Amino acid sequence: MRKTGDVVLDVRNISLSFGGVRALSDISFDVREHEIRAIVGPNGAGKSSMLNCINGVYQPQQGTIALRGRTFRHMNSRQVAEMGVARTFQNLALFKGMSVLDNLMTGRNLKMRSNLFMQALRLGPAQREESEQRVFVERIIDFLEIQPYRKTPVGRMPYGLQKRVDLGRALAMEPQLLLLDEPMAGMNVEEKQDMSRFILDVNDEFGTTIVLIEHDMGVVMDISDRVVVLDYGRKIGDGSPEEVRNDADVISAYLGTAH
Amino acid sequence: MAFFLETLFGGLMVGMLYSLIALGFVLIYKASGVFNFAQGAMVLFAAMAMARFSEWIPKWLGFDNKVLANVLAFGVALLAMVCVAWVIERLVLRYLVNQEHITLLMATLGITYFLEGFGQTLFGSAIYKIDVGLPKDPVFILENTFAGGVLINKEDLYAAAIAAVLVALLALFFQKTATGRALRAVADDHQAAQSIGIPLGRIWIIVWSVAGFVALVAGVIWGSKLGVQFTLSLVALKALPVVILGGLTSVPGAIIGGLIIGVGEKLSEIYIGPLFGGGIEIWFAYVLALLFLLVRPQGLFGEKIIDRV
Amino acid sequence: MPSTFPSLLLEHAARRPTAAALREKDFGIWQTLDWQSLAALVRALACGLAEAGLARGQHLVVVGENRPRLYAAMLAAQSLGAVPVPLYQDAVAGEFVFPVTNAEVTMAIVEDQEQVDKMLEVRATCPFLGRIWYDDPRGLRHYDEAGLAPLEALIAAGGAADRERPAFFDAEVAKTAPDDVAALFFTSGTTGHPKGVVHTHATLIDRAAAGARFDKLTEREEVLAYLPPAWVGQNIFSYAQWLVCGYVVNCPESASTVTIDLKEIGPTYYFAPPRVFEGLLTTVMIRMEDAGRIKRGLFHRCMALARRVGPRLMDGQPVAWADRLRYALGNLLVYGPLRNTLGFSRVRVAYTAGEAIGPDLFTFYRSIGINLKQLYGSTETAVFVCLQPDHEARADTVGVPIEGVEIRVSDSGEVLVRSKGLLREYYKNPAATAEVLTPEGWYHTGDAGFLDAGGHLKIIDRVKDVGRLMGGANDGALFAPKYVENKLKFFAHIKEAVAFGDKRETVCAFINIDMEAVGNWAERRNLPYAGYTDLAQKREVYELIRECVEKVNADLSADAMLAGSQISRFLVLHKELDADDGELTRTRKVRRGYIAERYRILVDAMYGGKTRQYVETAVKFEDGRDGMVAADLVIADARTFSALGKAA
Amino acid sequence: MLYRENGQFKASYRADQQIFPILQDRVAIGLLLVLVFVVIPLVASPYLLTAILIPFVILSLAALGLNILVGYCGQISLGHGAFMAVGAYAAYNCHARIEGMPLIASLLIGGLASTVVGVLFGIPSLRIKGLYLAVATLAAQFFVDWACLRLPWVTNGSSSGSVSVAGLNVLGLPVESPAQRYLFALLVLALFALLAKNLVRGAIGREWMAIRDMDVAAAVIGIRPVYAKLTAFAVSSFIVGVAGGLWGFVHLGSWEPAAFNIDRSFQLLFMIIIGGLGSIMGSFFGAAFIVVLPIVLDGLPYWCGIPIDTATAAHLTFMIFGALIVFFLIVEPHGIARLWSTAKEKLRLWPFPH
Repeated sequence: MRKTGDVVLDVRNISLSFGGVRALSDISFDVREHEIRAIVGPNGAGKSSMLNCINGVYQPQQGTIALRGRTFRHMNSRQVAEMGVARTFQNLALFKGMSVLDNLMTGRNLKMRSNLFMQALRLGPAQREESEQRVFVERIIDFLEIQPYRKTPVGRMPYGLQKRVDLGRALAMEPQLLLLDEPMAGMNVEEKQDMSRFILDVNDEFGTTIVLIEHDMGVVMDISDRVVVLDYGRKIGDGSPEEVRNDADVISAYLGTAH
Repeated sequence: MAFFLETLFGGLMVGMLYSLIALGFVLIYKASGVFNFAQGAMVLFAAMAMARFSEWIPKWLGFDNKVLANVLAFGVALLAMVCVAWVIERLVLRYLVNQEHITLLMATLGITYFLEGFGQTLFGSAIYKIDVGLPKDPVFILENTFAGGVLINKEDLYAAAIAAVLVALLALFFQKTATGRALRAVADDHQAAQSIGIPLGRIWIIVWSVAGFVALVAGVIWGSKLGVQFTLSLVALKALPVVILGGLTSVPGAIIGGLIIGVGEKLSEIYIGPLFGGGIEIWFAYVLALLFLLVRPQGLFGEKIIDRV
Repeated sequence: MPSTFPSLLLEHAARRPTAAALREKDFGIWQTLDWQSLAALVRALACGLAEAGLARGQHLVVVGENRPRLYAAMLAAQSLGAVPVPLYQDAVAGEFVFPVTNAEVTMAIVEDQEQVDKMLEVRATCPFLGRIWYDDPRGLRHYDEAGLAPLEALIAAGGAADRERPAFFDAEVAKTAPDDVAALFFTSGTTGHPKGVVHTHATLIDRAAAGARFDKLTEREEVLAYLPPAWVGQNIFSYAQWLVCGYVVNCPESASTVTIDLKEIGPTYYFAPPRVFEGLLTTVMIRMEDAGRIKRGLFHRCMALARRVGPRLMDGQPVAWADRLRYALGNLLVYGPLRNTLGFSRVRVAYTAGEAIGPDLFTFYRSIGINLKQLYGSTETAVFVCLQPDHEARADTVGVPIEGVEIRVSDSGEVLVRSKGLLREYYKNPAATAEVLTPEGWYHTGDAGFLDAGGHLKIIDRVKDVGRLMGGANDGALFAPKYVENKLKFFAHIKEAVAFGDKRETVCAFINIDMEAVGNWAERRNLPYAGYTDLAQKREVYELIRECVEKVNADLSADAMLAGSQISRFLVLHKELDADDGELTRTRKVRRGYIAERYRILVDAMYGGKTRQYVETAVKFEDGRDGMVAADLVIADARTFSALGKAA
Repeated sequence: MLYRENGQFKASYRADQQIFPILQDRVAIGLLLVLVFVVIPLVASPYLLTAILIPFVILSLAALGLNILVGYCGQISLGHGAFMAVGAYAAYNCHARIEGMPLIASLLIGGLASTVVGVLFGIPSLRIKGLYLAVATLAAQFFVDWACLRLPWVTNGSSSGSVSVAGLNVLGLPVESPAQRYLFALLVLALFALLAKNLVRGAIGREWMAIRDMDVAAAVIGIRPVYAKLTAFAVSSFIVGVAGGLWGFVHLGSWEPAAFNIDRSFQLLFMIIIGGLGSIMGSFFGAAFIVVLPIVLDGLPYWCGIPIDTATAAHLTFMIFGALIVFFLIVEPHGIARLWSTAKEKLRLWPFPH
């Protein structure tokens, strides 16, 4: 089993609402280094909203989030990204118009330094930078086994592979903390197996800490170290997969309704 | 002071007409999520139709009765606008359902050009007059309040009245009638509306027809005021800042916005304009709206936009 | 010319240090390794291996796809006078056990996790397999088995050792003599244990050079290495001849990108067994099916013209100028683009070998202007025995004996070969060696054949397979199963065939349908089916196959010698014959004897005159699981024809 | 069909990332350059140059600029005519007020002025999207129209904003004859096209497209919308500004604000819609289309022998443009450029359909 380190992400009493509608109320949980932390719960339980709070897309009304010691409530996505947090999206948020390569390269933009003019004139440094980043991106392409699609516009790829590209784009940021929003939604068994393998490999090869939202309880039980269970914006369970599986509220709220 | 009031009233009058056109935008935007850039062109087209038919019909039918001519012309023009609405739905909207706003906006740009070209091919491109017999003589009000009183153009009064009535009617139509409610449903979510069996196509035709009707009225009033000419479609562009100010989806917004813009630009023209060498009417409305946007992106009465991920 | 592979390497490194030696598509571009850096790599590896204790004459197993560093490993072993033993990367662990034990292999250099796992499995039974190095560390971070290390470690250690004893490497290379053993190839014999074929530097280089001279190969050739390096064919083309000629060998990015890589590289010298060409042709035809009517029309017109004119142009025969003109147009419209999309624009010489190739298939490629030729040879002969000269390619012969080769046909009709390229022996198997090598140095190919008028060798079948019918109408008639099977396999719809008849009255056959082709055929007739077994048993499919069988019978009847071999009954097998089930060799040759055993019940049913037979078969799935396939097979009769050849 | 790509493998990322990776394309482009730079100036008639080619070249440049904003960054603008005006008048001021100001310098300063205005009106794009932004840019259009008419110092005191320039030269070489003016404009276009291409295939280009395709995702991977959008506005309006300068100096020679009114803005927008949003090549196609079509429509009736008066022709042009816009938005939202690239793909795969 993976050995997990000390707390890297600590979510304290987060509450979020949209014009009166409560999405999250008083959620707290922590994530330890190198672990795979799952957030489960029925649709509309506020799972995605939770991620959106963590990486600064939404601003929670109350509560704080501590990321590697730095505590904040309002932080914009840029800052979060700079602190090594990457994220994938539930319903593919790829850059449709761009090739796989460019999608991944975009993930490297934070690492790129050359300015507008150097790029316009394609001066040495800019050119070199492109190539350097390309090398890194190619490693990811290799890692995710999507070599044949390198230059295909993502729009034209099968759904399962698009999910992989989404993961790849996140990996391109060399994240310490990776937020995965239903990475296996709408996949067939085989694709799910591949994806779980990739997630485990990422966690294992790069030692990336992973927060994972997933519907498929089976997968969650298999690959996650600890699980948070949300229901209607409330936290109703937290612990190892076994504990959660046997928790009464969880069973009634979620497993009962699971398909 | 009297002068100020006169300007104020003038502004309100113009504003009322702005709101009238703006209403067209709002209607269509609510129902089909289309930011109908062509509203201006529709006004122009309607006005031309009105103007020309009121000349032609008597010739064709060989009678000489202004009122009758106008009534018939109005009817025909209205019919024309309905056809336009129908064609637009058939040939454009149904193929662009659920496209991005930008795409739709550009599509309406295309429609604008087509309508302008088409209108001028049909009705010619000279300046035409519309005379629906609105009295033109000025009146003085509040004579006992100010020396000399406040001069107001009667025509404007009528126009404003008509506009006001129309606005009220539309507001009612939206809030009360079944179609109105259906329209609002459609606006909120196309698929959902379809799924509960609201016939999108028909709704859109209705809405665009209504918008056409509004355009016609606006066209008639403007036309009889300034004469029917190409610039009309530019004047109609003024409705854009109005809706922005009022909020794209709000009927009352359109009205208030119209008044604010109308008054604002008149006053500014008189009191600030000279500092810049005048003529600031052209842009004042837009810049006003723009500045306002920075403070409140969704406009006065618009709903807040949340990005879902 | 230098006489060992290491010395060849050093010579290239000295003469053209910065010329490209190997390319591998990796991380999206063709990473190029020039001769001097290759030499440096080999040097490091060699020193490392020596440090690890690899001694002269010992064996080093090399398993994996074509990867530059695996090639370097083979060279490294050879420079120490040790012997690389390439094994098939797609073999299951069990199949490694014999070679490893037989050659007392103590060290292995493998490609990746998959191979490492197999090796560790093997090690359970062969504890002396002490050291294993892997090229690709993916997924191996947590392996802590003893003696397992990444190749980098070996290279690093080697580098250090080399700095200590700079003279060591060159001394070792110098010590290596042409007659030292250069490589050990295990031939997947159709029966029993595989045999280790021992080749020296001299034998391999001699043949490689002869072949190179025959086709005037230069150092400017480009070769794509995509077949198992353990197979002598690939090994000769992308290793022996590579070092002899000094051309560039390109390694594809992954199995799934071979077609793309082929297109990018555009090899000038190409080699593939018939099944590869067959697969290509099938995809061409299928893709053309989706084309618009006009385009398809154009395509078929052009192909018709090509069939008529192309081969004659290829053979340098006179062609009417009108036809030349038409062909030129076709070349602009179809052949050229087709060659481009297939990746053959630059092919100067292309060879096929291993099994007989269908005439249609063969002419297709020649007709679109690809210089496809056949050659004859085997692991034991270091491949090059007979080659077809340009302009003399035929579908039914395998070419003329090339320089340094003598050919004799024994009284039993067996082809005997003598050349400098023959194997030295079968490793630790004198008996087998004696069987095939006469004291006068003749090698028994085991093939029945003859030299035709034009001096071209024509192979009928394996001698041991050529049998005789017994009793019945054609008593004593010659029965050449392979010949028959090939004729069947030449139909796109038939993937494999197994014919029986030796010592029997009539000939019967098992048929394997080609899933892709027949599946496509079924879809176009919208004939629903639930997987292979179901499709195989469709009545329509049987009709389809029956036609093929009867066509075969028809032209068998034309040849007096073989008229007896006409097929009277056949059945379509419920499962694909599979190497994992031992039914095929790794080179996809049918193991007739084994199949006859395994499916005795079916054979008996056919000769017993039954019309149906229920059968259950154990199968091994790709993921290694075992399973059962059961079906109730139909047995069909086929029309046979009276032998025209026979004089009444 | 014409492509022979075997053996064109890439051994370095530089080679892999070049603009035209395929040899045959490089050859074609080479020939094209020879044609436009050498052959055309020698053979083209003054009419062809002044009436078609020069406008085409300059409008291509403008369309290119607009395409960066709309096509690549997804920010609509109805005010780019205004940015052309800013470019033209700013350049004019340099030219008129500062003695011996080199032409190129004036044009570049024009571009810079336009950049400033562009960024100014681009700022709202940080708060507002799509439709709202359209109005914001419209504000720019009307404001600038007005400024050019009413603010004397903008037009160097000339009445009603009509100004003129003469005796242009670059580094002593005259830019007078049609051929000279054509070559000068073409040179500028080629240069900017190259720079633009470099930008859109580089990091910044990816940021723009990311914002366009999925702004939230873009933000999450650390792209600052502010920076991306404003750079897009800046680059876009700079190029358009220069184009404006060229339009005034090289094409018109003497002009008034009307040359850059809202119809110009629409015209530019139409060019990129028809030509192809998010495609450098598309900008050229679009410009060519918009320049040539009216001329054809004017000419056609005569050639067919059914002469119609120019007014009607103009109206027809309007209708056809309108119809085409809608047509393209519905049938091929990526415009002619996409048709082109599909055709090219077909050629590469020939004889296979896919």
